[in-house]
Amino acid sequence: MSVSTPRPKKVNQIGLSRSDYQGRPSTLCSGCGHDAISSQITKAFYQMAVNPHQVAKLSGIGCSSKTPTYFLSQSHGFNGVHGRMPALATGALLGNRHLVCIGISGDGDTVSIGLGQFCHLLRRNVPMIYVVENNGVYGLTKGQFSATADLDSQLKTGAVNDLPPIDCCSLAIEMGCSYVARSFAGDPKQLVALLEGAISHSGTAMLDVISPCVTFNNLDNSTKSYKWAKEHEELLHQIDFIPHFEPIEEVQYEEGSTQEVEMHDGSHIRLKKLERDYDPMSKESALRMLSQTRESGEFLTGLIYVNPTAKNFIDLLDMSETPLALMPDDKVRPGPEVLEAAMKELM
Amino acid sequence: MSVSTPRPKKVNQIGLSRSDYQGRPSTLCSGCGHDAISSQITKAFYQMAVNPHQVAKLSGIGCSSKTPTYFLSQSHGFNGVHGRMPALATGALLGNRHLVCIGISGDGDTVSIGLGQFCHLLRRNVPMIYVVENNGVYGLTKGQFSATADLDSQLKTGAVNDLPPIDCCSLAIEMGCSYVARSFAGDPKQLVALLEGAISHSGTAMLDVISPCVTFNNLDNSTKSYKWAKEHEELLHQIDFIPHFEPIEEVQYEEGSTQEVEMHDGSHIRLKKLERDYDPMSKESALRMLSQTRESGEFLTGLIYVNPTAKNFIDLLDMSETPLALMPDDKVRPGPEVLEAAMKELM
Amino acid sequence: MGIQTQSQEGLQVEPGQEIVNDCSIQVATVNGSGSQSSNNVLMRAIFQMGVPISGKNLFPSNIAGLPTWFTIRASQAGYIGRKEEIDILVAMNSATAKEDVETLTPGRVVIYDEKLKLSEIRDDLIYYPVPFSGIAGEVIKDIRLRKLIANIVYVGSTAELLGIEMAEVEAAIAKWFKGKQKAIDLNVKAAHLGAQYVRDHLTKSDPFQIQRRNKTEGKIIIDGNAACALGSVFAGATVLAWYPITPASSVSESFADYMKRYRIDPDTGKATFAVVQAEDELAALGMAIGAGWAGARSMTSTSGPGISLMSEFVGLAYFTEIPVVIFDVQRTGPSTGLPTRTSQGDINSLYYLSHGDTQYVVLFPSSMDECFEFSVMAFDLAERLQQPIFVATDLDLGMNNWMSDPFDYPDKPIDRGKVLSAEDLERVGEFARYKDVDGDGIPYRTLPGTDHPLAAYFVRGSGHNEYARYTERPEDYVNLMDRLARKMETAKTLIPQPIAEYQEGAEIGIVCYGSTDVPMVECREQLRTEHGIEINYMRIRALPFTSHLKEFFGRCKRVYSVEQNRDGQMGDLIRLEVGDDQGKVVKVLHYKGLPLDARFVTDQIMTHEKRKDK
Amino acid sequence: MGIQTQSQEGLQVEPGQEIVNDCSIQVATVNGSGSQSSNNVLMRAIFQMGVPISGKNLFPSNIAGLPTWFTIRASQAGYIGRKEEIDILVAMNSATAKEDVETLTPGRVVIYDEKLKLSEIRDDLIYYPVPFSGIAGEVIKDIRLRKLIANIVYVGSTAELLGIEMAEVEAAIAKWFKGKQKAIDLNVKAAHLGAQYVRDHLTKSDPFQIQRRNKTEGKIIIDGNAACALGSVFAGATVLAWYPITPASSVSESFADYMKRYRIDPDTGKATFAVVQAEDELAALGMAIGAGWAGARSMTSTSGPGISLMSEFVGLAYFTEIPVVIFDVQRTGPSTGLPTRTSQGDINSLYYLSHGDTQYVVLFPSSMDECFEFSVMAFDLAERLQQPIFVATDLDLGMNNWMSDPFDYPDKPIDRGKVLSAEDLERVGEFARYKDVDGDGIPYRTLPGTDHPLAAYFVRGSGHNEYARYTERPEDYVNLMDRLARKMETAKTLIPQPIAEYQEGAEIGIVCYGSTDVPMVECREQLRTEHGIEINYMRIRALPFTSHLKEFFGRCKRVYSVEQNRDGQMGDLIRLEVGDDQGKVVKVLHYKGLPLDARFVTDQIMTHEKRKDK
Ligand SMILES: Cc1ncc(C[n+]2csc(CCOP(=O)(O)OP(=O)(O)O)c2C)c(N)n1
Ligand SMILES: Cc1ncc(C[n+]2csc(CCOP(=O)(O)OP(=O)(O)O)c2C)c(N)n1
Ligand code: SF4
Ligand code: SF4
Ligand SMILES: [Mg+2]
Ligand SMILES: [Mg+2]
Repeated sequence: MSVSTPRPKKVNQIGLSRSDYQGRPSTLCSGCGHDAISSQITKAFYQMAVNPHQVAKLSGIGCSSKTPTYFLSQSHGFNGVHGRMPALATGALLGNRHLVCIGISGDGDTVSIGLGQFCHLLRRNVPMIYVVENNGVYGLTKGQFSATADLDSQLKTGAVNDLPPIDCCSLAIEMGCSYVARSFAGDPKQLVALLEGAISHSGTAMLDVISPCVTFNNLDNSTKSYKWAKEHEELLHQIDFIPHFEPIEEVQYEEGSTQEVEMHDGSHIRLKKLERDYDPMSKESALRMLSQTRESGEFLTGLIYVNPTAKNFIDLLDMSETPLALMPDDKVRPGPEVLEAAMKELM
Repeated sequence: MSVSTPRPKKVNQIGLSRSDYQGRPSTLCSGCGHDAISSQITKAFYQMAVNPHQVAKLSGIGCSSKTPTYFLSQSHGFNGVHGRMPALATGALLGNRHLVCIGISGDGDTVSIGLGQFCHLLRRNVPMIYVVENNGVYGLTKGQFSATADLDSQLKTGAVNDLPPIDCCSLAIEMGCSYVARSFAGDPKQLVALLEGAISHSGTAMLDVISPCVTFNNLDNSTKSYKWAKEHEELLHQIDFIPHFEPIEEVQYEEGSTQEVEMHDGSHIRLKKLERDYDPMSKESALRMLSQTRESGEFLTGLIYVNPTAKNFIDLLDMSETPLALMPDDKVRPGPEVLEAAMKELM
Repeated sequence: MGIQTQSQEGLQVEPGQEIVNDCSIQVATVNGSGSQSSNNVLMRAIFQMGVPISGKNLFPSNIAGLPTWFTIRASQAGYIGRKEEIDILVAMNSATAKEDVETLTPGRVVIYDEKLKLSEIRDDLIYYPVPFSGIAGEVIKDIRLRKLIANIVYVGSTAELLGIEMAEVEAAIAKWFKGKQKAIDLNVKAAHLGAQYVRDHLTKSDPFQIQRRNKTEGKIIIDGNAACALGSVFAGATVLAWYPITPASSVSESFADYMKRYRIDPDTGKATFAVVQAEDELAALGMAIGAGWAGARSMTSTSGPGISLMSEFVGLAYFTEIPVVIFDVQRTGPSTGLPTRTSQGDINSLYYLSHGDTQYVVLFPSSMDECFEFSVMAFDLAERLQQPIFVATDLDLGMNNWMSDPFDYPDKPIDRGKVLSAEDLERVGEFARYKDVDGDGIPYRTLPGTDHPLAAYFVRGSGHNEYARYTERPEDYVNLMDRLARKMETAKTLIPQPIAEYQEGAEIGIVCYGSTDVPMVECREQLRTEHGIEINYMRIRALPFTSHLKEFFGRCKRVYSVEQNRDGQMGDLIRLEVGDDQGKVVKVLHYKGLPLDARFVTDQIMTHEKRKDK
Repeated sequence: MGIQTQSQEGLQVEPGQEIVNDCSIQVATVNGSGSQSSNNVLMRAIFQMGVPISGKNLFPSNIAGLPTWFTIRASQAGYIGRKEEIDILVAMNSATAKEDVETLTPGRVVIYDEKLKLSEIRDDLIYYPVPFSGIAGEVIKDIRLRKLIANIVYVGSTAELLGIEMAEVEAAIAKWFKGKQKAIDLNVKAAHLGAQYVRDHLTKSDPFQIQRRNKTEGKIIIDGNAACALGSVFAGATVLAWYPITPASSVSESFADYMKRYRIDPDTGKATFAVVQAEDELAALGMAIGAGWAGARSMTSTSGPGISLMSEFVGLAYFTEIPVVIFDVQRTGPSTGLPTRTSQGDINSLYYLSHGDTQYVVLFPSSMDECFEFSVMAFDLAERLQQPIFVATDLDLGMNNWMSDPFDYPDKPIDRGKVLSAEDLERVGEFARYKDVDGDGIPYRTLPGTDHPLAAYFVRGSGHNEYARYTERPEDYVNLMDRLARKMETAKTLIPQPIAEYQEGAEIGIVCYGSTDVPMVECREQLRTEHGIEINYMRIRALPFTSHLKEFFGRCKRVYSVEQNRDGQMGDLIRLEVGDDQGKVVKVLHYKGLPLDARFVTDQIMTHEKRKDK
């Protein structure tokens, strides 16, 4: 642990080194997209200088859901049951509103068995990061199609998918999610920026990250393979993230070439326009863009929709600042006079 | 039953009278929107001359889910468990592909506990009618908000809803539903046309029918009340349905004033344009229109989206014409030689 | 006068004999007709006369328009169980009036709306026709309101016939309509007219009387769901996640109401609680578990179908050792079953819930004060044992009206169990989440957010060793499972012990739990007075069993295990526990969906006793 | 020569003594390394030598890179249970090699990759170092393929050392790589080089031998999941709805494969089946129930967590009487538990699943032919009884390799149960869905779509009377529940009866079920030969119990109930059933997650026997 080991040169805002954010060794297949995501999560939390002790990392069941063991060893982890992480995470935040919560799930965990809870989590805008490590397949059960597999996409087993995919991003927007992004395990630079943005967001931040399953779903004609994703990835914009504790340097960009989104915690997301002229703060254009690219078969990544000011579930409940878990007894057990009064009413 | 009772004058294509489609007396509150829907269902099946013995009517749990008892007494009914009707209906159709299947559900049954199954049913395009009797509240459990209650909408209990509603129609389109309509229990003419269209549709036909709960959610400031719905209802178009067994009379409409949709079974849906110029065969415009009216607080009814040629789940499975339930034994139990061969391979 | 002896042959009374403070009054109406207020007023009026009462509502599983029966039992002997025989029928529902009248035994009383012409049905009853709606019409013109008012008219008439003081009726009305003066005046007026009519047009010819006593001084009337909610409030529960279901909804709804009143922090004006209506029961329990993990005192309430849906999550909490309290207000299963009927059918489900080797602590309150007390205790047990704790009541306890002594304020401080703070960690210098440090099977835990390098651990529903690391090693698994079993042994020292009452020379025993206990006082009285049989009585208050059960069996020749399900679920658990004494168990099973009545049990026992004698 | 007597002290053999056809070979590799083919080839080669074998794969709950152990037991005595002691270790995994070697008992054999230098660890073992990867390098250059080939090299070496004929190795390779000539040639070449190396560089100094016998003539090798799938195919199952879960997935996947081959209608080219991968277990069972209602023979397969999720729906099927078959391939719980470890922990869950009073027929196959036979039977029972039927196997039966006689073609025609067609309705002229016409508790049903005015009825999970109408009447409910109980009585006459083997003068009994039966032949042999104890043996094949169990207890002084869970779940059900004999039950519980081995049971029994003697 950082304090006991000689402090390495490079440390973050709160004096912790990158290694303080590392996890235990992965037991996933070498080359698995999920491992790439884990290291970006490590990096993002390090760079954002989040106190790991304050972090709650939760997951469902699946190869993806194993990954919370592989990052942030100093954080509190909960590997729950299949498809039900949203409920556990919601409850954890009810119990302690100050937890920085990140949930990891797979496409099967999220849109097959977990679809209902996923939608209701988004609808409540529970303040957490929700990462879908999307490989279009059930990895841990050895390669059956999940509900995100694209039509006609083919598995190593030869099976061809004949049902339309569920698009996590458009579904999330439909459900009122306030931070919706798509990325690719093979695009670390963008992914880490999107994760940092997610950390600084006050509501649910849903990241749909294409994360190839090298063992079961990495054929070139699979839309969830490295090759396909690399070849088809199109950046919606170039993303830079400026954390709240760093000064925003005063660079001059040509009129309209960039857009700055100020996040809840004072951080900024700077979007440099590429081909498209895209405004991630409009639901309608987000949905239109998603359906168009779905038709055209493009694989578009970036910050698809954000509403930095949406009220989150905890605010809605108007709870005390003190986490409920830490309420002193005298705050949670009313006095004898209260019971007496209640009894009187019933006499 | 029709054959035993003296045949009344008026009969339909298959010689059955309206009474042959009646159900048992309702036990719902008098004035409940659900009862209004039941009578339109009765009417639609009568007018479409569906053989009631071939009909399977299923539901979940709720006041709405009780209604299958109140129509089509000669049809086979299944009142299952809460939120799981889609699975039962899907299974029933796998067992007997020739069943004409109608599922009745409530907003709680569909988008609270049943959200996951609802979405997966739509995604599979299971050939059935799915009616959401949408009152924004849990009637049978005495008036708690459901996930379709509009923001700030108020219950009789005084409770005010503070979570965004789930829009069954845009969600259905997002999930790939091939027939999406919205109607109002207080608009029998439109409702019966939409139901007839649904009967003639070959995939999942989802009808989101606003159906006021007079006991718990009928305050004038509830968007699910009779008053509000009546005052705010806006017709997307005027709908006429021409069943396949009736000639399409050759009326001349002025250019572009009407649109005809030919359904799977040869029936036609004729849409007469009103204010809007709206094409129900475009997903994108459907989604746009829904989000716009959601913003503007309009209550838009009509056929929102239809794709009459979408492949349904039964076709996808490439099943025999003979219902699996009725397969003769010699078709389902391979002969001894087959077992022997299988054993040989394992030696 | 004195306790009447009931029997199917009808009422045996000498002419002129009075039956004082011992009758059951059944009001037959339709639901949604607003009879709730008048039923309650009548019940309270008797209660305020100092006569013990209980009120049971038999209602359909729909919202309005179907038959509903509200039964008030007045008993100065303090019998508050259901009684099969109805003494006084108030027939307000034309749809059921005929059948209601036919099921009465001879000599009983029928108060009814003139229009119904019930006296023609049979001539061995005492009839009091009253033009309820007519009288209501005098009070109010509005047709809809008239219906409501007609109800309060029968209260007046009935009160007059039974000798209930109008002052008490007025007081009861005032209490129900808290301060709504207009409503109060209307209802008082109607009640008086109802009484007036009786005085003017009818002469009393039945033996039933209500006379003032002092047996309800300082008592309260409450339903079990409210009592459980109140208990949870004083247990310091902070997170409730629930999904509506009859008959459990009012546990959560009352809790929410109480919280809004009592648990807004005066300093900040903010809530010291969170109540979430989840999308279903899986999510409800999941949220409660998440909150329990985070360190909040969390709960959910449900009934049978919800218990089934919670199976997977409960197993997770058992295996990962997360505190959570689950209220199961049992209704009649299987499946949707009879949602508005009572039962004790979930015993096996609760005790063995979820796949694999699992076992849970289940508490069985059988009175209002136990609903309160056990609810408080449940949260201490959950955090002490780091396990899901079930509080099992049923529709009868949960939704009916019960008289009770006021609840005692918790005498013990809140027990948060074995939680290590950052300071503790600093002091002890090591932490193994799943290590049995104290030998009681209960490990120590830290709460997420604890700011100490040693605090973090990883919860997983898969195999884990003492350090909460993933493992598939046989010895780790066995070690874990054995400790979990040990924990159940520790639980036995913490849960409420059964209550045993031994009678001099009694050879026959009765074992009960939950609401089944209610009619047992009366039942044992019947066995004593009618058959001269003394009974050793044991009331089980929790699972797992403790030594007392075996001891009880040691002192009985035969033990009748009485419960409200088909399969005698608790009876079998008892048989497993008592080993060689299992042959002593005789099951008495009541599974009609109606609350248990003493007579049923007495008859069952006597039939069996007689059979044995032959 | 002859059966070796195993013991922790290690191998007792006189110099030069041979141990023929009685050894267990453990291959330690990492998963995802393609060792599956070579392990299978080695096993098959021995099998083809006419020596009975069993192959057990101990694998981690991940996809690649973690330790995996494949154990082949060769036993001409026909013992196919697990054996604790490993005789021959093939150490291919550097990560575990040291520990693997350390756990061997003295005198055992280690075949390993030279590089690992294992001989340094201890000196009481027999070592055979072979440069596997080196040799593989001679066959193929590609590094990735070389890994795979290295595996087949150890097959050659091991075969050579044990005296397995290369011809059989070649045959096994050919069978595995069905027609893929290039692969076949590569592997054959590698195997030969592996053998060659042994001939050239090593001298055999261990006693283990494989010699040709004729004990496997005409036998098959299969896993239980495939056997259940095949049974379902020949049962005429038409609808499968499932959700993937280890270790049950391959029931459904094999079923789907078989269906594609055997159940495409030759006349139409269309499928006479439907297989749906549902979104979760709730939906999977829901679809199966819907199909069962429609009249199709439907099924689902799952494991513990899925069983918990299916609780609510199973109760619906029980209460509405809809046929459906549910395969539970048990794994180690609670919760996610050890997904790749075996267990019999779901007995309580299955028997009492869902809230309210419920009980089910559960079948317990304990061999491959019973997996097949019971699967066929399950569909007949489901439709005959109109109930969900559970077929309970476990990971050991389901996923491991078993030798078996070929399966017999079903001798009975398909029994669709009591279904009324339109013609029947026309004839009988009346229909009450839930009426006990025949007195066996089983009513008649019609199928949706039956074109007759009398055919339609309304299924509901709420209260229903004989005509399937909604009801809340106590007498209707009691009537229904009693009939459902009666149906279980009828079930007892239809389910497979237990198998009892009585020994002359035996006083001690053993009761088993499912995979626990496998090592019992060996266990009883050990008790006889090593301790002179004769055993009465009973193998339970289904729940509910039938009279045979009581009879068995009547003939035993003491009965050891052996099963693979912590709580002795079946043992308790047995105690409930045998009443006053319950004291005879002694539980022997094995819950390490590993398949049960005979020695464990023998030791447990003897410890208890000795304790008793004192
Ligand atoms: C209730 C339940 N059903 C099924 C399983 C088996 N199971 C484990 S992981 C998994 C799917 C995982 O797929 P995904 O979420 O996409 O994760 P991935 O392995 O692809 O990363 C399934 C079905 C389970 N653990 N629990
Ligand atoms: C598993 C389960 N949970 C809860 C319930 C209780 N319950 C019955 S109906 C219902 C909600 C019905 O609401 P909705 O679907 O909108 O139907 P409505 O009564 O409004 O027509 C609930 C929660 C149940 N029957 N089963
Ligand atoms: S199976 Fe696929 S998803 Fe799972 S670890 Fe391997 S590569 Fe990753
Ligand atoms: S409660 Fe509401 S939904 Fe239910 S029947 Fe009455 S009006 Fe209809
Ligand atoms: Mg996946
Ligand atoms: Mg509703």
